[in-house]
Amino acid sequence: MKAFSRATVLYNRESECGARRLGLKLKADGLRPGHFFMLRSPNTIDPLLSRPLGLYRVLDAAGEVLPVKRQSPFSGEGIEFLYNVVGRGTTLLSEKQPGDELQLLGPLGNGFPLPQDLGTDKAIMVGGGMGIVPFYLMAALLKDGLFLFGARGAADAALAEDFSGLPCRVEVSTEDGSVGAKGLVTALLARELTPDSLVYACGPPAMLKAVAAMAASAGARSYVSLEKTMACGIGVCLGCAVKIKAEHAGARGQLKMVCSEGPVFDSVTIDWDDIC
Amino acid sequence: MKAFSRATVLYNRESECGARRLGLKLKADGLRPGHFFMLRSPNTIDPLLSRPLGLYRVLDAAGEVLPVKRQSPFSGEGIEFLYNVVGRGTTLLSEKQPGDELQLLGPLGNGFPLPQDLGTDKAIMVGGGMGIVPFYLMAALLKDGLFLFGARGAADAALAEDFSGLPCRVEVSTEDGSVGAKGLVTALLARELTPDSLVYACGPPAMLKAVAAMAASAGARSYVSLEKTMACGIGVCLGCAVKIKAEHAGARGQLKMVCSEGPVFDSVTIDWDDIC
Amino acid sequence: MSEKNLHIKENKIDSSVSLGGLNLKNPVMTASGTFGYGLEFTPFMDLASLGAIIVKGLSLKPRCGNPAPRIAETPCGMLNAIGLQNIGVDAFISDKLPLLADIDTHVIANIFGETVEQYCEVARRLEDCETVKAVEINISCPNVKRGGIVFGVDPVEAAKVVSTVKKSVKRLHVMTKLSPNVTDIKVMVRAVEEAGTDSISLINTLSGMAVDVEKRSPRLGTVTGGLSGPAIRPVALKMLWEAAGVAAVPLIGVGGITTTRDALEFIIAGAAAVQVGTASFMDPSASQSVAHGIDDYLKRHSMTLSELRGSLSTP
Amino acid sequence: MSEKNLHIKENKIDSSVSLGGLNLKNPVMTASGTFGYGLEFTPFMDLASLGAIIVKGLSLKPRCGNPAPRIAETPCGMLNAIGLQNIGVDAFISDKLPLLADIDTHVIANIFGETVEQYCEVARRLEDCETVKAVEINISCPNVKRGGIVFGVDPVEAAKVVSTVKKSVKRLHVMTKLSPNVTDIKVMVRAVEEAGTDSISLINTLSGMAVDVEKRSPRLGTVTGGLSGPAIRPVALKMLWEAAGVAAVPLIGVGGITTTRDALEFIIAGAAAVQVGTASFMDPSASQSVAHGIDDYLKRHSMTLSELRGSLSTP
Ligand SMILES: Cc1cc2nc3c(=O)[nH]c(=O)nc-3n(C[C@H](O)[C@H](O)[C@H](O)COP(=O)(O)OP(=O)(O)OC[C@H]3O[C@@H](n4cnc5c(N)ncnc54)[C@H](O)[C@@H]3O)c2cc1C
Ligand SMILES: Cc1cc2nc3c(=O)[nH]c(=O)nc-3n(C[C@H](O)[C@H](O)[C@H](O)COP(=O)(O)OP(=O)(O)OC[C@H]3O[C@@H](n4cnc5c(N)ncnc54)[C@H](O)[C@@H]3O)c2cc1C
Ligand SMILES: Cc1cc2nc3c(=O)[nH]c(=O)nc-3n(C[C@H](O)[C@H](O)[C@H](O)COP(=O)(O)O)c2cc1C
Ligand SMILES: Cc1cc2nc3c(=O)[nH]c(=O)nc-3n(C[C@H](O)[C@H](O)[C@H](O)COP(=O)(O)O)c2cc1C
Ligand code: FES
Ligand code: FES
Repeated sequence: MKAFSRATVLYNRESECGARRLGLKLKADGLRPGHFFMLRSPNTIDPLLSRPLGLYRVLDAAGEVLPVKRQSPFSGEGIEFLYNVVGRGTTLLSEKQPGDELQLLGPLGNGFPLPQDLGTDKAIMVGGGMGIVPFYLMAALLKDGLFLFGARGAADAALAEDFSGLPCRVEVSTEDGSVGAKGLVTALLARELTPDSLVYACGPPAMLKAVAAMAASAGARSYVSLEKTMACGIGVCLGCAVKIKAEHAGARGQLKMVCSEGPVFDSVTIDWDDIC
Repeated sequence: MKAFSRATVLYNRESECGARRLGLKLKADGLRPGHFFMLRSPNTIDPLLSRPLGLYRVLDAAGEVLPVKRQSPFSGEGIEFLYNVVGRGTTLLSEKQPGDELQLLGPLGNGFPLPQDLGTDKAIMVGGGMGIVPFYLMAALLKDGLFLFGARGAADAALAEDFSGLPCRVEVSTEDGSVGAKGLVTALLARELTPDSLVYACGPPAMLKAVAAMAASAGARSYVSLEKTMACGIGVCLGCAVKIKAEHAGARGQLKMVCSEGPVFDSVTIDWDDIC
Repeated sequence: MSEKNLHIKENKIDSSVSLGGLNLKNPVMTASGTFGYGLEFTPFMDLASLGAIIVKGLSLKPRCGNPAPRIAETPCGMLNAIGLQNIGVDAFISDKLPLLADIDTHVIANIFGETVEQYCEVARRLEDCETVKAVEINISCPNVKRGGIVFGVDPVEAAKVVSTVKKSVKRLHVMTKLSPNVTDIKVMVRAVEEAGTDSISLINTLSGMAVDVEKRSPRLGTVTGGLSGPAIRPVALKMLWEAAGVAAVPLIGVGGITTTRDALEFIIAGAAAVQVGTASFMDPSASQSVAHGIDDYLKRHSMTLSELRGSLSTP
Repeated sequence: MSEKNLHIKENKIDSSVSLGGLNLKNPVMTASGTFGYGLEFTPFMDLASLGAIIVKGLSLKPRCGNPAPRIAETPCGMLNAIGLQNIGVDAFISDKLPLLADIDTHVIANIFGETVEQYCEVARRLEDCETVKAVEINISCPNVKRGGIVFGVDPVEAAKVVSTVKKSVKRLHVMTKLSPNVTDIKVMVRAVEEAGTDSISLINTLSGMAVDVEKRSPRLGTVTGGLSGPAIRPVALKMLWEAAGVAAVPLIGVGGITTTRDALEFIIAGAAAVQVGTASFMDPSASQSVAHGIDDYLKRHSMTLSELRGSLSTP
């Protein structure tokens, strides 16, 4: 259930790879892979806007990561985020201590369509950098998942270890070749892609565009999770508009809101030229 | 030496009386009773303005309150503030943890004129509430000080225990009579005031006005530390103007800046009608 | 301006207010463009706690708005260049309005056009929709017939829009929303008042801009946009106060209202009602909190809303 | 407008700039009223790191300014109603100027008056003071001969002040500082440019107000005051950019500049130089940090200041 609530910080620590893990105590249900929350510091109006972060993992009452069961939607007593410090909002977030409170709005967005609903029990997940986030829960839903993780270097790549308990094969590529295949994650995808693949992707826009193009030319379905600067997170400010190809535009026109109609889109509907 | 610097929080804890003690690691010299600092949180522009707090005590390298010697100006490796949480700025300040950094500008202001320079070695100090602040260091300079402390109740009054190691007699009054004399601190002053008294006062405006009037009619000298909302703390914004009686106005007119020409003023020069 | 603020004992506060015929249960509305069509907020608050909701600006035809990026954060504020994207008045009437028929608060439609005629046509189509109690005329729009100069900065053009809309409707209350981007807000107040507006809301966004210094490009797709949020509150409040000095019709204060205290500033300066805008992005229940907070203040100070209004004691 | 921005290799950056004859070692000045007479800042920074310092506004006679309270904090901003308190031009010349004779940066005097004649007289007295290199005309002052309407919101009156001051001086560079409280800044830019100003600085403070809701009284002794600080930056930047579209003389950006990045926004939008104002209250060395930061940016991007100026790439 979407709600605006206060949650207590359980932990907020830097992981091996530099990204931070933020655990919050929050009774939540209806959680799906690809959902996100808008987070803010209470009692501060600068920065003004809340910041969107994707749901990473679900916690139990003790603040431990829930052993994954193949059930969706998920529910738990806490949630975990994984985030990079890139600017003012995330810096402020990184200063929060256990016991501090945050305000958060969510779960928001459509989340990824479930493989089961798309008539399959397997999928190829492609994550670039923080694009790993939606795939922990997704991998937990699959009998036979494949996660292709594009990292910058060895530090980043260490995040893939989070997936070790999941019924999911993980392949890593790094730009510097220090771990896994050297090069871009799309090279890994090229090896695995077949016309009946179901591809999920999250990461930098250029990666998503490439994945969408590869899937399309292989005749495979692909769903991508997009990012846009957001103000409201609930479809009312119209700030996070993304352009839809004319042939896929509905009665409401060629724009869709990433926060409320996304962040996950069937990649064939996106006007990629408008994105990058 | 006036400086704009960063200082690390050593401690920031609530004392028995509800006021908070903030210890900062900062090499400082030239410190005098009545000096103040402008404090702010780095990396935040809301609240925009720094907040003035009076210098309370001086710390050694270990963060302990320096055993007082009769010397002025003081110098040390750290400074202590005593403050009440009243609004946004002080709330933000109260959230700082040991190890956090603050920005501070100071020492600022003229400070109290020293008794020695005024030809005496004793003085009556009158403090109301947080008006206790300048008198710890002042008491340390006197051979034979008298501190009259007006507190609201027993909790507040406990602060007077800070003065126990000092060569200073302490008399307390509380509004509710729970500790010391019942009533206002001005009643204590009435008992002690003689024409050759030297009176120092810090506290709410109404108290200062009353003290000034009492001293004047007893023919005694009195110096008061005033408060005004401040932006710059160094005499350039002209925001903290206080009105001087026409007969005491200099070439620069009837206004003086509390931050740079005060905060301590000879009470006969102040146009009290303009203050309260 | 008829009043209906009864201060009832026993801690029951009547904070209702009448804006020249439009009776609101309390003085808190939501600002156009920041509250969608209202229903988006039902998971977070009770719409019935509000005096009215003002929906996203409506034009005659659907509009798809401006290119991205459309929002940029600024110190205690945000810039937007949404470009008045909306589904058009007809889709609003057929798709959205039925869903709003049963909510227990008034619905006000914010309207705009590129010509005086378009404004009137939108208003006329809403005239027959019972659910809509008032139109708020957004005059901060370029007048395509006059080389794109904004209606809202020219008293003559603004008055023309208002008087023509006013003549096109009978049932609807007509509220006019002023632009702050003018030298003298009093001139605009007098102009729209003489043109027959029933009430005046102010302010719309301030013109602003931001630059990405690494890319050396504007942070909005349209280069400039509208500044809203707490940053603009002092400017909005000053204009409201100036307007209160000359206006006979009720005034509705808008601009940076985030907390109860902010709303009270406007009411004390002379506003009959207020609108909560950007704050709804920071906290979707902000408008409800403000409405409750005003009640609490009135209770605490044993005042009626009309006693509070304009109670500023000046030197 | 002659240029003198040489990009020298080996990490030596020349960030000097010529504002139509007035040569500054770098584009960073301090805004009037926020830097006292300069000397107050020597404990915290090196005045020589600045392109110029602009001192507190000077009038013909000393002025004691407005009643308290004179400042009030607002979201990311502050209101001031100092009332142009100053020691008067004669005391400035006799008491302050000698102390500034040896500092290694230019001194610019901000001047104002209640009549055109007073402006001119202040300027004339400064004409013979070698230490003062330019006057900045603050036209955001009430014209007592015209019922108190502010010079700066009326293009005719503003032009009269500027052309008369310009004729009263020979040696002094004349900079005109615009008020943002106008419908169209371009009209004011054209007016003062035709009147002969050598450069234009913008913006002065926005009109604003704040209320203490518990006391139900204004938070400034004069009810309304001037809003400054980061909150107003988007408005200032937009006006600078609009001005850059029509101005031939160099522009100096002012308004909410706190960091290097803020200053760069203005330069990229077309400013030849900038002024750091309220930021000096938050950090007395802010102006020096901005000056150094601009050098670092130019170095990092291998650009000259004149390449950077107006380099905004618009869609
Ligand atoms: C649906 C969604 C899910 C996301 N999930 C994650 C996640 O799980 N982990 C993670 O590390 N990051 C995630 N992000 C990105 C994250 O929101 C931004 O990194 C964050 O908002 C930056 O805030 P900042 O104040 O630190 O940076 P800023 O100082 O605001 O800007 C730094 C950079 O971040 C970009 N940015 C700023 N605000 C936003 C915003 N609201 N949305 C997107 N980009 C922005 C700016 O363009 C700039 O390049 C997600 C974004 C979206 C839209
Ligand atoms: C020279 C000087 C020395 C001081 N020393 C001490 C001290 O040692 N300990 C202590 O607890 N307090 C001291 N104060 C008062 C302290 O500065 C204020 O309590 C503080 O600034 C309030 O900030 P805030 O943001 O928490 O409150 P706000 O939310 O800003 O306001 C709360 C209340 O505090 C008042 N206030 C706000 N800002 C200021 C300001 N800049 N100056 C004065 N009053 C203000 C407001 O009028 C309001 O009534 C001193 C003030 C001055 C001028
Ligand atoms: C994203 C956004 C969209 C807006 N759309 C409209 C609109 O369609 N019509 C209108 O009159 N005002 C619109 N506004 C202006 C607001 O209604 C309000 O006047 C302004 O934001 C100032 O109030 P605030 O500071 O409380 O947000 C919009 C504001 C924002 C932030
Ligand atoms: C306390 C204060 C006093 C000011 N005094 C003057 C003045 O005397 N003359 C003037 O032209 N501008 C004056 N200003 C306006 C500033 O020079 C500047 O234009 C304005 O504050 C916007 O810049 P900022 O946001 O960087 O402060 C004053 C501003 C402040 C805050
Ligand atoms: S963030 Fe407001 S519509 Fe998407
Ligand atoms: S606080 Fe600026 S002059 Fe005193």
